[in-house]
Amino acid sequence: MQRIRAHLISAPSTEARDRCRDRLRASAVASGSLLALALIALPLAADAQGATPAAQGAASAPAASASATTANFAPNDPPGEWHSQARDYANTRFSPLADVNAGNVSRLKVAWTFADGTQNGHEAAPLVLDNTMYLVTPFPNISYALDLTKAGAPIKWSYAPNPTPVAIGKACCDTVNRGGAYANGKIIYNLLDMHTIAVDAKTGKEVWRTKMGDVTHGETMTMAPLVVGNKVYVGNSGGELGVWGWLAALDVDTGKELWRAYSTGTDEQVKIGPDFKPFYSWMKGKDLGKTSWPPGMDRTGAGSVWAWVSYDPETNLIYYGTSNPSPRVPAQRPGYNLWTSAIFARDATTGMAKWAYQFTPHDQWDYDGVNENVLIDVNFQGKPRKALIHFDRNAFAYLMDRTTGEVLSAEPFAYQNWSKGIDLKTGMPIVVPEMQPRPNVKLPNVCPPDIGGKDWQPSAFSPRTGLVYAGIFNICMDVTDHPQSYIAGTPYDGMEMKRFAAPGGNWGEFMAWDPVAGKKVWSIKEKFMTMSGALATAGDIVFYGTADGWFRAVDARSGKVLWSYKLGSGVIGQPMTYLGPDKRQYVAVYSGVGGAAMVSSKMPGFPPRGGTLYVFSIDGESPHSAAGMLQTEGGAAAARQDQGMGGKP
Amino acid sequence: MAAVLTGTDALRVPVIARPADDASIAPRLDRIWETRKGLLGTLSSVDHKTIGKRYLVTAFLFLLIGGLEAAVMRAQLARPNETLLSPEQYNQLFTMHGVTMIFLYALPVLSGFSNFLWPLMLGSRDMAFPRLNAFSYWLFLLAGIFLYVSFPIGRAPDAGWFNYVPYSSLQYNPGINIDVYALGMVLLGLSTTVGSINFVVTLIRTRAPGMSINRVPILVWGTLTASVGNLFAVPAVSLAFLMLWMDRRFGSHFFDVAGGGQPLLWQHLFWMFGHPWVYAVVLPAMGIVSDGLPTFCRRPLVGYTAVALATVTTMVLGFGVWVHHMFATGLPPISLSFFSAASFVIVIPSAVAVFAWIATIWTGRPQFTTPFLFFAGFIVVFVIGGVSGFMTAAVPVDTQLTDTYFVVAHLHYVLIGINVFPVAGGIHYWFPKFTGRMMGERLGKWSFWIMFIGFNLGFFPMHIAGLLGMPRRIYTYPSGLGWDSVNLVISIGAYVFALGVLLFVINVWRSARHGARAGENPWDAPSLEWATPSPPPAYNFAVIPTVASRYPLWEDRLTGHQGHSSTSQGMLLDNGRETIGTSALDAVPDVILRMPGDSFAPLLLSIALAIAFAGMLIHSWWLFGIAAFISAIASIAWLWPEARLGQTTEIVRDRA
Amino acid sequence: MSITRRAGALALVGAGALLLASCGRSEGDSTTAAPPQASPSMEAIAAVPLGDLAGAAESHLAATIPNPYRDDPQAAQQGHELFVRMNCAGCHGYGATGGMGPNLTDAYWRYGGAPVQIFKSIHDGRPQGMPAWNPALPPQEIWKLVAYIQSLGGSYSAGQFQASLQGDRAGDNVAPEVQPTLSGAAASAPTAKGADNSSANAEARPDAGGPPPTGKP
Amino acid sequence: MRRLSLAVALALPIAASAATPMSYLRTFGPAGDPGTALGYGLGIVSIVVMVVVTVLVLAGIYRKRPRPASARELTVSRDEGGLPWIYIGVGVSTLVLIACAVWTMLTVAAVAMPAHAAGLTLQVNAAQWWWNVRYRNAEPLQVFDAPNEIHIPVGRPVRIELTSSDVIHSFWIPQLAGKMDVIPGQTNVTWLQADRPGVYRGQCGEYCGVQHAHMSMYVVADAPEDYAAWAARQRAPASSTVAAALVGGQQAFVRNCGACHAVRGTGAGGILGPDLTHLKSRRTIAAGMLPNTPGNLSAWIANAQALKPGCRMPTMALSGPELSAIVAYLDTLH
Repeated sequence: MQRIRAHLISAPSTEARDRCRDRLRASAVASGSLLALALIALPLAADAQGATPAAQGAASAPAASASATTANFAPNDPPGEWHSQARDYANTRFSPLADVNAGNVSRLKVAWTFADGTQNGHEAAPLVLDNTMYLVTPFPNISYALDLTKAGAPIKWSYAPNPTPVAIGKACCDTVNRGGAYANGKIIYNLLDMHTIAVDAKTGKEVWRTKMGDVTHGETMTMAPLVVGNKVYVGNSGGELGVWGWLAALDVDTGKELWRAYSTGTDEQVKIGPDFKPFYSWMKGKDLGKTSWPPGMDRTGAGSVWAWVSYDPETNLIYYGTSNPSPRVPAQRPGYNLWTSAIFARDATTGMAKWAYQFTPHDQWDYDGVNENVLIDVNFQGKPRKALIHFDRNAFAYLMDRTTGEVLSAEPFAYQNWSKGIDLKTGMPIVVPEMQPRPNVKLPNVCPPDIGGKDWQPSAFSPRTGLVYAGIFNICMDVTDHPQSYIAGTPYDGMEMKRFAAPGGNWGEFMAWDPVAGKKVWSIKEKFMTMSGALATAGDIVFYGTADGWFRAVDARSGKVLWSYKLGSGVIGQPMTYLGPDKRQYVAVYSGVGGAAMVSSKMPGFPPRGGTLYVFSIDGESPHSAAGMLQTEGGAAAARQDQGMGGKP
Repeated sequence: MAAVLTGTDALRVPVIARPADDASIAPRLDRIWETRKGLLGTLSSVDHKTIGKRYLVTAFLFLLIGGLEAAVMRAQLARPNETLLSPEQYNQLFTMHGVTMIFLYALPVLSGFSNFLWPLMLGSRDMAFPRLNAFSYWLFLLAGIFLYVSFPIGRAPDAGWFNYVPYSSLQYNPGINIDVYALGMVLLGLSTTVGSINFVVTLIRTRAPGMSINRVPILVWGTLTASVGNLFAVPAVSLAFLMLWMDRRFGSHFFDVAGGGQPLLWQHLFWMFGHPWVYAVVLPAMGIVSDGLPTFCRRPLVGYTAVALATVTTMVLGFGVWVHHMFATGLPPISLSFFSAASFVIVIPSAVAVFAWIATIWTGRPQFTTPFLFFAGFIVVFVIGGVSGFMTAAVPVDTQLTDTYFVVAHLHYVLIGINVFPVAGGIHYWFPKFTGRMMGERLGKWSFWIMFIGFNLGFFPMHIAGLLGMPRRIYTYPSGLGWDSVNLVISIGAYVFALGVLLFVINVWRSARHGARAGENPWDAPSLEWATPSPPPAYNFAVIPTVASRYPLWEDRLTGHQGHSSTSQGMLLDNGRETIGTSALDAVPDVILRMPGDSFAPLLLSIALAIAFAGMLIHSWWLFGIAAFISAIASIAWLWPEARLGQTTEIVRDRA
Repeated sequence: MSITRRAGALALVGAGALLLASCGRSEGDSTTAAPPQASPSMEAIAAVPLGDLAGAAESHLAATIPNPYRDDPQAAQQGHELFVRMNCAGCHGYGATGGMGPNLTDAYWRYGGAPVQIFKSIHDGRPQGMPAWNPALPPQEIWKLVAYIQSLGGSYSAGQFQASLQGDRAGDNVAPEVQPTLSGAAASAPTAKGADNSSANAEARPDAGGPPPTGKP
Repeated sequence: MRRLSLAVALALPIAASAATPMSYLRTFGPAGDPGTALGYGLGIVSIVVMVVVTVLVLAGIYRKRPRPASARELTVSRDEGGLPWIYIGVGVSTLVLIACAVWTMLTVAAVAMPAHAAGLTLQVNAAQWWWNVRYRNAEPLQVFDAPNEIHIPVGRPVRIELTSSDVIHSFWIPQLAGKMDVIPGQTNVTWLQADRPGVYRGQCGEYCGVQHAHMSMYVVADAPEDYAAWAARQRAPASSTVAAALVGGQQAFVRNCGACHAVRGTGAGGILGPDLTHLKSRRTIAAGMLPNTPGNLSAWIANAQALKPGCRMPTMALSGPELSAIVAYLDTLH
């Protein structure tokens, strides 16, 4: 058993060994249904609830010396603060705080919690600045400011924007929100009903509100905006409802829209100009966003932008991915369907595209290309490269040169059987013919499923280990395509799916990936999907959560689980860490299962919904962590009593 | 033929008697074999002659019902854009027309002939399994009623007799229409199978001593071949219908594309049964002609051996041609070519039969009786149907002809031509034996000519409609495609033909009451059944006849045979219901068969099975359970060993 | 011989009559043509209030409008086809067990589970994103969708208009004070609540309605 | 053999003219001609056999014979004679059959594949009771759908891939080629070619439900340049700017019909029914059942079930003015 598992997750190999592995996997899958059932039972029994799962994989010596892979951590916010979801433009999610380390991480306790009163998927991370924590909830998208200086972080102000309930019926995958961003004294975030708003950080009053689209046509907004300089970059979601995907830039102070770049359509609509130089020839040509579609279908071709935008200050380029083409039934839209399931590099100021690369041409399985692009500088095959690492939904980890769009390496990081690999010369995936679904005929055992080898949950990079840490899936599906009519405001996808665990029986996995070598260093198997963001800290600790509610801290180098804590509901939020007014390091994460994790909601042991923020510190200490008695003018006595009862720092 | 006498009764010497000398034989045999009078006797009778007549009457009843359905369809198709019927009504009608004619008339009517005539022709007192014979009729009657049970509430099967999936699957036909058809066909399949078993064993074991295999009439060869064919073909279609019913009601995916099933599997299974079945419904009829025509040509059939072997060859090849019904389904051309070649080859045995009949007429001296007219008219219609079939055997031509009215013309020429005409002639010919009276010759000739002219006027233009591109199974057609006048002619012809059939039925009805009394052998025919009184007594033969040639009653006028057939002297076998069992090839007597008496078990078992299938139809499992239990009881009662029937008496064959 | 011939004649006459009678009454052609029973007028449907929302007048109108296709298996099958082809499956799931939209197979109905209430939910749309299908689907097509949903077993029968709003289930225990005199008990309500149980099919108790899941067709 | 069969064809009373559009006594393309010639060959053999047998039977019955001594007397004294009839008859039949079988195999080979590769590929999807035709092209933007009326360039082979989305149908244009069944779950491939410009009618050949009778289609063979012009027009979306008077009609159309029918360029995107972007460019509506006139169109929309009972088009609950507005708008979709 050990040998097979080792083999499955062993390092990538030459073409021949690839084929051999595929054959082994194919035979494993072929006899796999019985085997898989046994395997599911096996881990279930063995993995007693909450026991820290053993870290599999080669706990070999720490990876290459820390110095090789680095990243630019602009805008270098103060180490104790957290101004945007990814903490920096490069999307590294690395915190320089090192107070929590392997030694004391096991003493982490709950300092305080905050329930925001909503029950849908909590995918956001809190923001912290000026000793204030800012939160954004899923629908109805209420924003809160909590005063960290006071005991129990009471609410400073809260703002309810009241988005229309129609949006509830148009949000494909739960009425979620991936968080806000702080800029120029304002908290900027998107409402589900296609509005972007800015709220004054001090007073909680609305500064501006911009309508970006018509929710009744099936468009919604769930992404976290990225603010660079005076521009706010936002995009729409609704790949399932046949929307026309775009990324727009708004002025940070007035909210006016400066420009909007569509993902499909003519070059003018997609803002492709003369200096657009895609690396691969099959993406060169005029109006490819229109000619790669049957007539008229590009206007309802999706390519929506609903996840992460990264920015490279040196080249002034922003990088983001586009969603799957619509409808999901490939037979209805012959052609490559550019620029869906692709990555764009655009000039941050003008929005003109510099280069683009399509991860899955003519996508047939709903593999969006929206996952985060972590900008790292690597030493690849002897030459220093300004690169980016992108774990795509099609289960391939792409290391790309972020200046030219060249694919340096593309290795599968999760179990997949839709492709024989990516041809690095042409950048095209080699599709397995039998894996192409035909209308009205069930195609069994397609891996990865529609939610991919990894979904939007962001990975983290640690310059100290040079590794990227990410929660991934181990799932397959039976799929049946039903050709769909386009009826505005109704789903335009047509994929009927039944998902089940891939060989190994575990639905999720948390792994460390060496971007240069293109292989998995260690991985932790989880019974449920690991759909939370990852957080890497200078203390060489990496935090992540699981869909059934475990919040774990692991050693960044060895992958050994050092600490686990069971939260109230499943974790699909993004952990973050900050420095409190008492200069103590706190780690915060939302618990509130929802979103795509609901795919396994029928499995026994799946947690109920929830909406609580947990903040941890060493020994649970927090400012005046005493009983928070009423402070009266002559309250010295009360304050003293505070001291008396408080635990020793 | 001396039998060795031993002490015990184990070896019993059958008494050789001459009925003429001992007047007490006839009444004694009568008392043994006569069925009780009244309703109880009717329901429990196992006399092959009663069952034969019931088959004939019930089959003719279904023929008339099918004819009515056809009449209504032709009224709808007489003019373009006719609105007499809604599409659903038309689809139910054309399906029930097909099902009724092919399943409830074509084979049952031939079973009627064979049940009545075989024991008489073979010189036996009854079929090998008398109770099984009764059971096959009752089950056929109940299956017929079962198939019509949903007709009055407008939910009759409506996917054609071929019932192609996926139109007949639950998604496109959610009502009980198709369940009625599927379960009804499995029930009917039971009846056909047991009937076929009965015929095969009767042929092998109960022929009169001396009647070797090359001396049996061609009707016996025809029915034997049809029965052996059914034993192999009917299971295929029963399996197909069972799989369809499970697909519809229990979520299996045999034919369901979404679940990985194959629609073409149904077509293969259906036509593997379909083609042997259409040969099964024509070979006995050709046998009727081969036995009836020589009588009216005053000479034995030309090439008896050739015709007998041709009959068998037709059925054997019949199992190898089924894909010619599927030339347009996109199967690879190479496999279509094999089946096309096989379909060409299968014409040869039929050519043998045709030229044998022509030679019999040419070298004989025809007597212009009504049966002769039917048999002669049959030959012409047979050849027209045969050659239109020959045209569809060519793949490129068939991709134009298939599913058009050309094929409708072909199938009516072969089914009416080769089944209805010989049956009409056969009824005229054996009417004296059935009822003891002759059928009216004048009305007979009128009914023949009206049927013949009406048939050709009605169905030949269908070839033209087919060539003009009119597809099958359309409830109406737009004007201006050149189909209007040809359809009007077809409708008129169909009504004339219906008039002819009506005249025939009237002739049967009147002759049964007022027809002239017929003697033993009104037509001076050669075969053994004409040596019994008209109508024959319950025991058929006072003594078991011995046969010495192919034409027992013409031995005085033909040379070239040793010894003399005799019906005046033979084994008496009056110790209860007995007949003689003989060896397979040379019919040497080797056992005295004790035959079971009248019994209610067959009727009870049929009713129980029908109720069980009704329970399955309406998914009431307690009803099914009870009925299944009763069936078990009935079967046990049926098969309960009776000392009286113990086969203890063996005749040791004389080794001299 | 004579018995069988007389039986044959009788059967022939009977069969002929049977055949002609059936031609007239054949209603097998109810496929997508007009529904077998008369379709209710749109005014009657419009008069059915959304339900006893806060402040809305208590519904006393006879809301027992049955589905005109209620026992036609063809309609339920075509309703299923419409459910997939009109993108309903995209929100409510391919087995109608819920997704973006609510689960339609259980007995929990936010806007009422009686056939006419389901019809109105489809016809007029609902606040949380359910589009109004009124112009795109004519009434008899919507009734087919309702027939399909009824075949899933979660909906209430036509007469259980009140029960579906109040979440009453078959065989649930009824507190003494709401015993059968319920129809008159709500003295405070000006209009007798019982009016609505004058429905054609005599359900045992007006409000603690019969089993919500209607029998499989 | 070809000249003989053609001569016979002309002799036959049913001349292949416009009066019988579905007759395959004359075909106009290499996919059908070899089969037609073979058909005539086998037809002639059949007629000859019929005549010969009828003559033999009649002659056999009415030929002169010596009067028999008595009615009982048989015509032979031994069970023999007449066998030569069988040997000769069956011998000749067998020779004829073998010849026909060989000719058939040659014809099967001739019509299996077109002489040279087909330039145009059509993906024909049969659904209960109409045909959708997708004109495939290497360039995705050149791909377009047009229902029921198939246009092909004259003189060039066209490859046809057949798929079904429900039951078994059969694609059959009698005057161009034999029929090919459309089986759900698999893709059957056939081909046809029109040597003469013109309109060829076709109809579904396999029983497929209540409206099997009204599931017809037309193949229009155009000169290559006319075909290219027609295809270009079909690719263009419907003009989104509509005359003021028709805006009401367009909106009513998108509202009422957009869920099932598509008109590219407007919000209507339904694929359950035929694509109506260029409805007026077609000769017929309702799968070839009615000529495409405004009168027929409004009758069809108002009560489709009356004209084609059981078809999937529901009877729309439209008021008079709404109906005429929609028909007026549809009239502009050339």
